[in-house]
Amino acid sequence: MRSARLLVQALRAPETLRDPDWSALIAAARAEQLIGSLAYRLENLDIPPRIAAILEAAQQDAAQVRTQALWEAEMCRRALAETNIPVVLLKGTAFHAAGLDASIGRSVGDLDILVPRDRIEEAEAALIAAGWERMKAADGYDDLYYRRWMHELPPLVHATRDRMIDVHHTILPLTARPTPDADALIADAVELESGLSVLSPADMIVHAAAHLIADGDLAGGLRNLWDIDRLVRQFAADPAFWPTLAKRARHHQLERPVARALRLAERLYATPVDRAVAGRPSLSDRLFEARLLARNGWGQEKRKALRFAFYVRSHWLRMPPLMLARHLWTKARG
Amino acid sequence: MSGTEDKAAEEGSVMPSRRTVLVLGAAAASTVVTIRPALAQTAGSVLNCEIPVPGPHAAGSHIARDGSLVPPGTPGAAPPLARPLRGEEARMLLRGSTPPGVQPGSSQAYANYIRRLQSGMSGFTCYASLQMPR
Amino acid sequence: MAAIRYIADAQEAVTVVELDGLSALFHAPSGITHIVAPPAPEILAALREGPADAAELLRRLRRHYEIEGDALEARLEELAQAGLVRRA
Amino acid sequence: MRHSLSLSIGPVAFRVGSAWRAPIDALASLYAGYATPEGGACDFTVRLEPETMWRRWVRPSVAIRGDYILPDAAPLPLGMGLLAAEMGMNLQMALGQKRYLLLHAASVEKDGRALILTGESGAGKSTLAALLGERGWRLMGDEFALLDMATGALRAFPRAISLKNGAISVMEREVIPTRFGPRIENTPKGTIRHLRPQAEAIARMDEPARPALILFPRFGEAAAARGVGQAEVFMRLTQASTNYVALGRAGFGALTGLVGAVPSAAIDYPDTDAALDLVETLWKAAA
Repeated sequence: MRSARLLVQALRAPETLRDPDWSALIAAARAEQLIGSLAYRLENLDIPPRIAAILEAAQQDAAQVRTQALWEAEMCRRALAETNIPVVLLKGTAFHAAGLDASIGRSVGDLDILVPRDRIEEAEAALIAAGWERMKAADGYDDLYYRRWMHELPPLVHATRDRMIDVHHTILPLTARPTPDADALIADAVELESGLSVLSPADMIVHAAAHLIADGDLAGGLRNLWDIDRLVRQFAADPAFWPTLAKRARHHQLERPVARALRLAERLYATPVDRAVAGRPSLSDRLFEARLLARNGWGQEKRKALRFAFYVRSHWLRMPPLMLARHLWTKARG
Repeated sequence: MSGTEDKAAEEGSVMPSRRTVLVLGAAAASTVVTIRPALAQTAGSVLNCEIPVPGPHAAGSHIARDGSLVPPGTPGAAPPLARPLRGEEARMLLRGSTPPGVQPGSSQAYANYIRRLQSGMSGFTCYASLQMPR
Repeated sequence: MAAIRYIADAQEAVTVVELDGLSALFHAPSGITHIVAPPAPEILAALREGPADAAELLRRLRRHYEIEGDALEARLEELAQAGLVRRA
Repeated sequence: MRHSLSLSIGPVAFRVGSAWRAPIDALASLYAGYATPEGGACDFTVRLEPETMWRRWVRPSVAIRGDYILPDAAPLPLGMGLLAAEMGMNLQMALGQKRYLLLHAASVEKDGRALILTGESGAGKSTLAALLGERGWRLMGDEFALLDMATGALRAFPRAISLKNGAISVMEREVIPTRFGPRIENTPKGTIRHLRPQAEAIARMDEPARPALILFPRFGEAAAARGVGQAEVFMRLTQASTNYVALGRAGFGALTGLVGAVPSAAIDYPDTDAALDLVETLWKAAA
């Protein structure tokens, strides 16, 4: 069995594991950044002592990752407090801050926040005043590219904590064909006790789907899909969730990525989905599934051609053809 | 104000006695050292790592004396290095000496470039691994 | 304009271990360790009485100490940078 | 992967896979007699693989990969495959070890008590530990010391000792030839030769020891020892640890506990005999 398949099984139905190849499972979980989530899913199961010790350490590590992520959010809040700019936490930090099931064992790398587009430069200045620094040369092509075409500032890194922050003003590059309504994302965000906000439940799913299906090459996609599984299972307890999700997905022009993400979550993690929103299975779902599972028992990525196809697709989605040519040309000329 | 003072006087037991001298120091002094993650000496000694100067994100740029990236032809700027620095060469530069094959006049620019490397940039983990406590 | 007021975390948020003259300080909300020298621990203790600006804090410190130097605001900003105190 | 080997070193188990046979053969011979992990379950996976597909055959170069990857790690020529495997194991420890507080330090044991030697590379801690390991001490490890955060005990991690340049001839005068690995010339760190620990150190690798003395050796000065303040010891050890920050409160408790309980000193030494004398003197004083 491909180890990615084993990882998916272990997350979906841990009780069905029968003397698996533990080293392969651990390698896949680490490669997919799901070791923390796996550690909590396998709690209370009868597993070999060495693996139990690894998973226990992974749980403790996840707790520390959570502390760090929440602290970065808090330091960002402090830095922006006097500007009164509304700050919406995104992705992993948002799950942790809102205490969602998706945060259990969830790894977090950078801090991602969403602010109104017309205040993004003010936010950047306040962050720089509070100790964050620009990472890339401020006069290079990359910087120009970011500012003109991307949905975020060039990343900033904190001078003493070495942690990165990505300041977004929307959730897809401006060049991508769908145009999500960033104002609505911010207007409907849910404020937390700290004063920071997170996206509304439906928007959170829309963002996760956009990130997975419409904005990347699906590398590391098993974790994003696991987020979607956990979020959907928790949010679907509210009867208004599915109709709201359908409406929001349409509003943000992301119906198809949302439907695709839901179908993939269903295929891999047996997520209960509303057929009216997820749509009928399509043949191409299999390609996506194969791409997500392209990892062997040593943690190596397999199926090079398929991965390359998705890589090209990710650029195609982000840029109109002429711009893609210009981008690749500028990169190549260095 | 007096109310606050009374309250504080009651709590005074947790504080040292009066007349102890407390030096607030100069504005530029530092009384807090934060422990940062140290990939440490370890990676430096156990790994074989490289620092491209400049990194691929700025290929073709020249390096000013302060380590910043400038367009080719800028007066006083050092040209890109033909091959990445090895850990030991980077360490020599940071100590102020010039490794073989590097123009002595350019070594300060390269050293400053390395010092300005930040997390996420090519070569950073290598640089981090060269940070030695003394 | 009103002077900046600062707040310190509650005592439980910080674990302190004395290391001959200096203090190792584990700050639970951030998971970060700091090594601090005087007057940082004294400022943190005085600030735990309640939010204060530099002038008020100086009054509190004077009750217990003979104060030398005038860089209290610099010390407070340093502690704020480290996340050990925050602006009210 | 085509070729592979699993290996227990103290409390840590590795699975090393390789696209070529030679590195695995070299590893198997250097680590003959080490235990195979029970049930095959391993802490870490190391992969030695070609940088690009054709590099398996054309000027083969070994990329060091695994569970944890350092993007700047440069590949090594296939002739240095054994070194690549060793670096790969070190890399997993440096980036992924979360069960123990990891100190970049050598350690040796006597009467259940451990001496920890730490300092920047080039300070000679490997050589000192190797020599002590031949002179009545049990070698616990020359590269990493693992502190058990629950008990405060030190765990052994007796890998093959990585001898560099001048240290090689020092040990060749001391130890029978069969305990050495191949001589690897022109590595990024000069010449390297691995030395198998004594059989007893391998047999007793699961025995922990109580930390009793911390020394910071420095080579090249007149013989001298000076006390080091606790704050400085603490600071130096956080910088000698790859995972201190990631371990949060548990790491803080373990390290402040170690610094509070164990005496320490910085030692300068002009030659290894002087160093060994200093160590024995300070050890007696600490007892």
